[in-house]
Amino acid sequence: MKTETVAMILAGGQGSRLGKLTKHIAKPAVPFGGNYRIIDFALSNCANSGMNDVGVVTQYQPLILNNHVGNGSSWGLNRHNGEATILQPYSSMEGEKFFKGTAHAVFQNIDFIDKKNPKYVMILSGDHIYKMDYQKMLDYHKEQEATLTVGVMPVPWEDASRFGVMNTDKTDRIIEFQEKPENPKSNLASMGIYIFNWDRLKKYLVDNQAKDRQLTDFGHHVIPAYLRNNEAIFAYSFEGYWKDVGTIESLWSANMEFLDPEHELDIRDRNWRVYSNNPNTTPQFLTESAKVTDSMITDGCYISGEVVHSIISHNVKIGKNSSIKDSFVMPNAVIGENVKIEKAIIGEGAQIHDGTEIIGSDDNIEVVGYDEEVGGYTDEN
Amino acid sequence: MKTETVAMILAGGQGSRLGKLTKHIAKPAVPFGGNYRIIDFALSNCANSGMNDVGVVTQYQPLILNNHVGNGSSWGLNRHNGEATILQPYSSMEGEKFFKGTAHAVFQNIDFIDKKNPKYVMILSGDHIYKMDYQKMLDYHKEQEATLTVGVMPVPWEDASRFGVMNTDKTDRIIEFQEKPENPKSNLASMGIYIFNWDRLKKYLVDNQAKDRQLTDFGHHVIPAYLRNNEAIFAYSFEGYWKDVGTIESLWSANMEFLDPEHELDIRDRNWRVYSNNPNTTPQFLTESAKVTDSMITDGCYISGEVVHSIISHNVKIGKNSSIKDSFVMPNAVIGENVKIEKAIIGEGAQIHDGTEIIGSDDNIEVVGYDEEVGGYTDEN
Amino acid sequence: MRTKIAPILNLVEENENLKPLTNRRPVASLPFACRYRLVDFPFSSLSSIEAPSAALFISGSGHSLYDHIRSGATWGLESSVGGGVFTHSHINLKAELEDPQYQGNYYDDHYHYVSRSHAEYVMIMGSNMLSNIRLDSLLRFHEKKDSDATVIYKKIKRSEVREDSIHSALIMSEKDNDKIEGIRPVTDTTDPNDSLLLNMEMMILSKDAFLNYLFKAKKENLDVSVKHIITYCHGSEHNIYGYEYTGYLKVIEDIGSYYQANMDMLNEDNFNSLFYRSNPVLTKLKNSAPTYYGKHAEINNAQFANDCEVYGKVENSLVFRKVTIAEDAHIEDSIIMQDSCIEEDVHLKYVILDKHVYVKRGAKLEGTPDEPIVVAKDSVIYEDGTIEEGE
Amino acid sequence: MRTKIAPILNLVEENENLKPLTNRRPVASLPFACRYRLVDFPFSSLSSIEAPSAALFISGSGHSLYDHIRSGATWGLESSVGGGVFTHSHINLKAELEDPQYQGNYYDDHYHYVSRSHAEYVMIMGSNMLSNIRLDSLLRFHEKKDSDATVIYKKIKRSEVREDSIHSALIMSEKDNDKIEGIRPVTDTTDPNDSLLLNMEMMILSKDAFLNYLFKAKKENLDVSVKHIITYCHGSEHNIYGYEYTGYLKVIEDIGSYYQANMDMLNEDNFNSLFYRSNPVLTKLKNSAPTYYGKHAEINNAQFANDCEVYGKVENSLVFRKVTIAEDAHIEDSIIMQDSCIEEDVHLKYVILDKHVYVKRGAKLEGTPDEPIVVAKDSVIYEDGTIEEGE
Repeated sequence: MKTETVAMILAGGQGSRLGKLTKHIAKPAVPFGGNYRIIDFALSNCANSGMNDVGVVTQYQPLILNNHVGNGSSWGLNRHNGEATILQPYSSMEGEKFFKGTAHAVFQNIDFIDKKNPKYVMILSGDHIYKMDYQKMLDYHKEQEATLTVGVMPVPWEDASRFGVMNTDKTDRIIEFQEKPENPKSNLASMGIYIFNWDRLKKYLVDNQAKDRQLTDFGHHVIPAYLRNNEAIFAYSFEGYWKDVGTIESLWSANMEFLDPEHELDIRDRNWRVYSNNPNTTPQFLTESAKVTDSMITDGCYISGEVVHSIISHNVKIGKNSSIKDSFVMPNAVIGENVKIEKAIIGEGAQIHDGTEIIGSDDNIEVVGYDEEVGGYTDEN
Repeated sequence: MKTETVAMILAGGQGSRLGKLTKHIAKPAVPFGGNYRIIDFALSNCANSGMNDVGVVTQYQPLILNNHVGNGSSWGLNRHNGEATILQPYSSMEGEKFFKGTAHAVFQNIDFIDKKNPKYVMILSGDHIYKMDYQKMLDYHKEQEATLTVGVMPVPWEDASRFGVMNTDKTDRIIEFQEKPENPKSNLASMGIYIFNWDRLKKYLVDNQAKDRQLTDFGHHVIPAYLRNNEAIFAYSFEGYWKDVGTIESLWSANMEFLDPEHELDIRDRNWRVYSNNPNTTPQFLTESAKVTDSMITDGCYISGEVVHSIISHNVKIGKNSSIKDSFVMPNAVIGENVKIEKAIIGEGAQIHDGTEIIGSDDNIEVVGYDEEVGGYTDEN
Repeated sequence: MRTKIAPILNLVEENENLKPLTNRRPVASLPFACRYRLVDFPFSSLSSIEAPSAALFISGSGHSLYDHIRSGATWGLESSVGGGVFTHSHINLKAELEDPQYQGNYYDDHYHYVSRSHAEYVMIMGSNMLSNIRLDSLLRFHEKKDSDATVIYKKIKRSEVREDSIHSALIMSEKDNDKIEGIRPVTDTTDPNDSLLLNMEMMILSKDAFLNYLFKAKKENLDVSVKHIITYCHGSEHNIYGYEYTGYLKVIEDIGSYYQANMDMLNEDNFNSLFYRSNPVLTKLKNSAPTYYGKHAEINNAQFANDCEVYGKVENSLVFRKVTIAEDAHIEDSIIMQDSCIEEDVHLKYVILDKHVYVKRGAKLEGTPDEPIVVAKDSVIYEDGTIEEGE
Repeated sequence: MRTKIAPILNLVEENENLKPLTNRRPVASLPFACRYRLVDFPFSSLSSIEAPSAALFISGSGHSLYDHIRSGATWGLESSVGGGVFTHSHINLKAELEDPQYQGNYYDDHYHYVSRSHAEYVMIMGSNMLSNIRLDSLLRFHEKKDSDATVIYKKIKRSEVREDSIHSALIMSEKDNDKIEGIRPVTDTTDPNDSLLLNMEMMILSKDAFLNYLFKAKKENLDVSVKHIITYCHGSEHNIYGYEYTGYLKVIEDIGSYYQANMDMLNEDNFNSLFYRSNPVLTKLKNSAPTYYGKHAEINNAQFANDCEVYGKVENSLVFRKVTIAEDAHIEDSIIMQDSCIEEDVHLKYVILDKHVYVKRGAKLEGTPDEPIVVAKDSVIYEDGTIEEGE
């Protein structure tokens, strides 16, 4: 079967607002929800939507991300007709090819896309938490005979000035784009999800490159260029849970929302599963002294303390008389005895020694970095 | 089981002496022997030697190479305890990380190696044709209590000045290294294969980096530095077929040697198999008008012409009354009717139209590039 | 697009006339065309529509079939996503079976597979109708007709199947050419030149229609087969249509038809129809080296797999993997399966060698086009032509 | 380092006393410790020494086992490199079997597997001796002793196995403590406090010794079992040694020992011995979500797999994947397998629920530590405690 659509997941960004959580790993590889990494949502959406040809564009600290995505087999994206491919900077006869922006990353990978020879290219971001049927958006794109369809979602009017906003006419055609406008004319925020007709987009990217005017970014350069040329750009409205976990606070609150068994993301829905590349580990062991309520615990955990309203990722150890509340603990963290943690994110492989207290607040979530050690002899002050 | 050794296959080079054959693909990905790419030999050596943790360092036009290596499953290198990982340029908090040389590529991937925490690091080149048991070299390295062991092979004295040459004492300890010496003191040529004790090598790479003296290349910088510090460097002599296919002529002649059923590389040896990532294709079809002697033909071929002393890779079509002699035809090439090809290399996907003649000589092997069209209406002159 | 389909491969197939090739393997495992097994064809059709899972029903242990299919990864049937391959071996046809314990499993296995599959459709296929079906076209036809059940058929001459063939033909409605009105044994047609619409024993049906049938089948102890489902549909209110297949077809029902199907591949039209005009045919990949043809090899209209060494003369024949043919050996009109070794001065004509047969220097063996000699797996053929059968 | 070893998994194991859990699965497929099946343990041992292939001999269809093992990729048994998994189902023990046709296959299958494997050693293992063996240490011992055959044993109390246990004990030489002098049934020992050296029915032996035995076994119609090979080695000139295993062991020979083995895992020492002190235990990965514990959940010394929802009280119990336990339900000293659903106000104590059991609101069920109640797959338990058995 010929490839109709290539999905490009842009996963190269650092996500610097996540601070030490993205020092050594790219944002889409940040752990989420006990058993996942952020990119699992975009990859699972691709798999569930039948978009089997996926390019994952990576650049910043990609080791863990690449290892996680592998050949895509965890998401069923390693078929004879469709596969996941990691795309990273490379060199060529023309020189070194780093990716300077979202559109530039696509420009640098024209060869990859051309090899698949698709009719459409779908641009996705690797760092959003949501469930979406991309096939429906593609159907809409075809129906409207659009050359570009932008995924949008209505946001509260008071928040609209924080987003790229799309003003549409009555037919949902986009007639204006405002990046973080002071006085938004619309509350339809761009989700950073685009469907392009490939031949058209390629022409824009190549022609402008030839004129030395690089179209570096989709929002800043490509959409305005499309608007200038009166292309058929349509807005596709998405209703449902969608979250950009770009800051410590939003990462923490997205996890707390995820924890709710009534949450609309419904992680247990067998018809739209979120896949991940899980480790082979032991069952979760809750000992005699454990007390666990309103929490998610993952395989490989050994829990002797108290856990309230928290997500504990795989292979975490929690010692006796420790208490974890309103927190998200990433995989392989080791928490000693008599530790108290509240409103915090504990990084992968962190070690929290006996007797330590880590107390955050709603406005100031405490963060312990990956492999960081807190308390104990090594850091006694 | 703990990782004892990480093997780093350096596959980032362009191989510019291969001309148009490496314009769009890296040298290690160049097809070889009908069913293989050059890197298959190093990867199969790793698999057969039980070196399961392999980093494949790519940089130049890596799309086909990465796709070929995948997760290493074709070589059995995708186990719970051992895997193949593609390492490509990336960016980090410290900036963009391109690889400026063999040692620099290892320096840029220190994080990857440290994660595996091996005792030894083996450095291999992705562009040599040979079969070698790396385990034996490692045993030798341990026996000698070396900090560096260099794989060497005796070359005819008259050729020695074309290589990096190792002068050894009576215990096989290396006491001098000469890069392409006019008057070689030894005929032991470096094969570009090294075993290092990882902690020692890492110290050299990091310390020198700190002093702003980059150790960019193993031959030019690292070995001299080791010699200056009187490290225990030993030469491990390899006896057997070994070929650097760095030029058109050597690529051609290596293929012609490979064709010989008595060749010492013995591709049919079940105890040391050369694995590859083969396509799923049809049987080879030799029609009524086919005449095939002293040749290798691969699955998916459709042969109606004459083939003498040649290697025909998979999915090649050869029309009636065409004759192919002393040539290497890469995969997916389409050769029309009444074509005459002698002493040539035909690139992947090339189209040779009816009636074309491509005649090379021992000194001047003809080359048709990938996807190139020769003859016919499109190129009639 | 991933298709909401639950395929059932009914591989409990008649194999008496295919012995000795089926002594230790089901029909589905029969080697074909140098590199394949018959089951690759339905699996490849399923792969093209991205079926996420498949249930296999096999008589006997299915050992050879399991080793071929493994996780089904070749055809995109991954286990961690979508379900993978569910295998049920030692299935007996209901008619042959009285023990209700086994019958319970038979229907329950079908029920559980289909009900848990999140599928909208059930596809039933076998392996003995060698063909390459575009299931996406079938699916479109099925949906356009708003059909409850659609059966694939091909227009053939009566002479194309055995005189005593166990297969059946469709009778179409006169009002609506696409509608199936009945079914009858092909043996009802006696003139070898007559045409008939062969029931290819492949069908797609809605999940509901399938489950309804299953309920009835369990009560009345019927097989889950296309033939029975057609009859059921007529008895109930279900619409049932026929979908015409026009590509290459061979009914593998005896040694003669098996031999002919292989020989058909040496004809370019048949070869292209089966391998290049529809779905790519995928089979389990094995690591292999190119085949080497020696300085005095003479080849005329033959097909080979990789990994052979050919020094002799081969005409109108098919040669599987890892076969060695020595100088001055002469193979004509034959099928040589994997791992066989043919020494000097051997002459084979109209012969089928099963896997791993050793033919000693000077041996001669000649069958006829209608009755090729079949040599069982692991046999040795001596110079005087005597055959020591493999264990 | 890749080991030159050909493992044979002899999974034709006594299962009468494990019914109904073994009604439709072999002992090797028994679920264990929330996420595993017994066969994961020998497979994980083999994975750690990077065995490139394995041959499985299974009685019955092995359906559940095939679906678990698939291509063996979990344990590094890839098909394109090294050989992969070779499966032989419907194997009968020789003693039970008179039909020489099947016997032929039995020995030939062993022979072909070992002779074609390029291996230096043959390893024989089963699944009913739950343990986690470091095969690299065994291999070093075997080589250091220059042994022809080395059998793994553990020193146990007579009371640790059934009174009528079918297993055997080793007798060591007085001169050389490591040398095996003989073998006797454990039933020869009557005092429950006596020690004995249990034959763990796992051994490594040289390829030659194995093939020699096979030749004799075929002639004399003997099973390929550790017991018989020990006897054979004594009759011939082969050196045979014992290798002591000191980690966690449980002989799974009846419901009681199966129940106890699971409960043993709630003890940290046992849990760590089996899972963390030796090879990592690998099992087929399934996509899963974390387990959710509700606002009023009360957990006390229990283990769970992912994908559960727990709102009630769980004590001293093991809970497999996709189990729901409603509020005010109370589970004690029980094993709840995959896909079970437990409604409000249920009370279970000393109960084993096989897969997919539905326990209705208010039902109470209580066994004893020695005789836990076993509820078969797909059953429904009603409020009054009556059990409607699954089909």
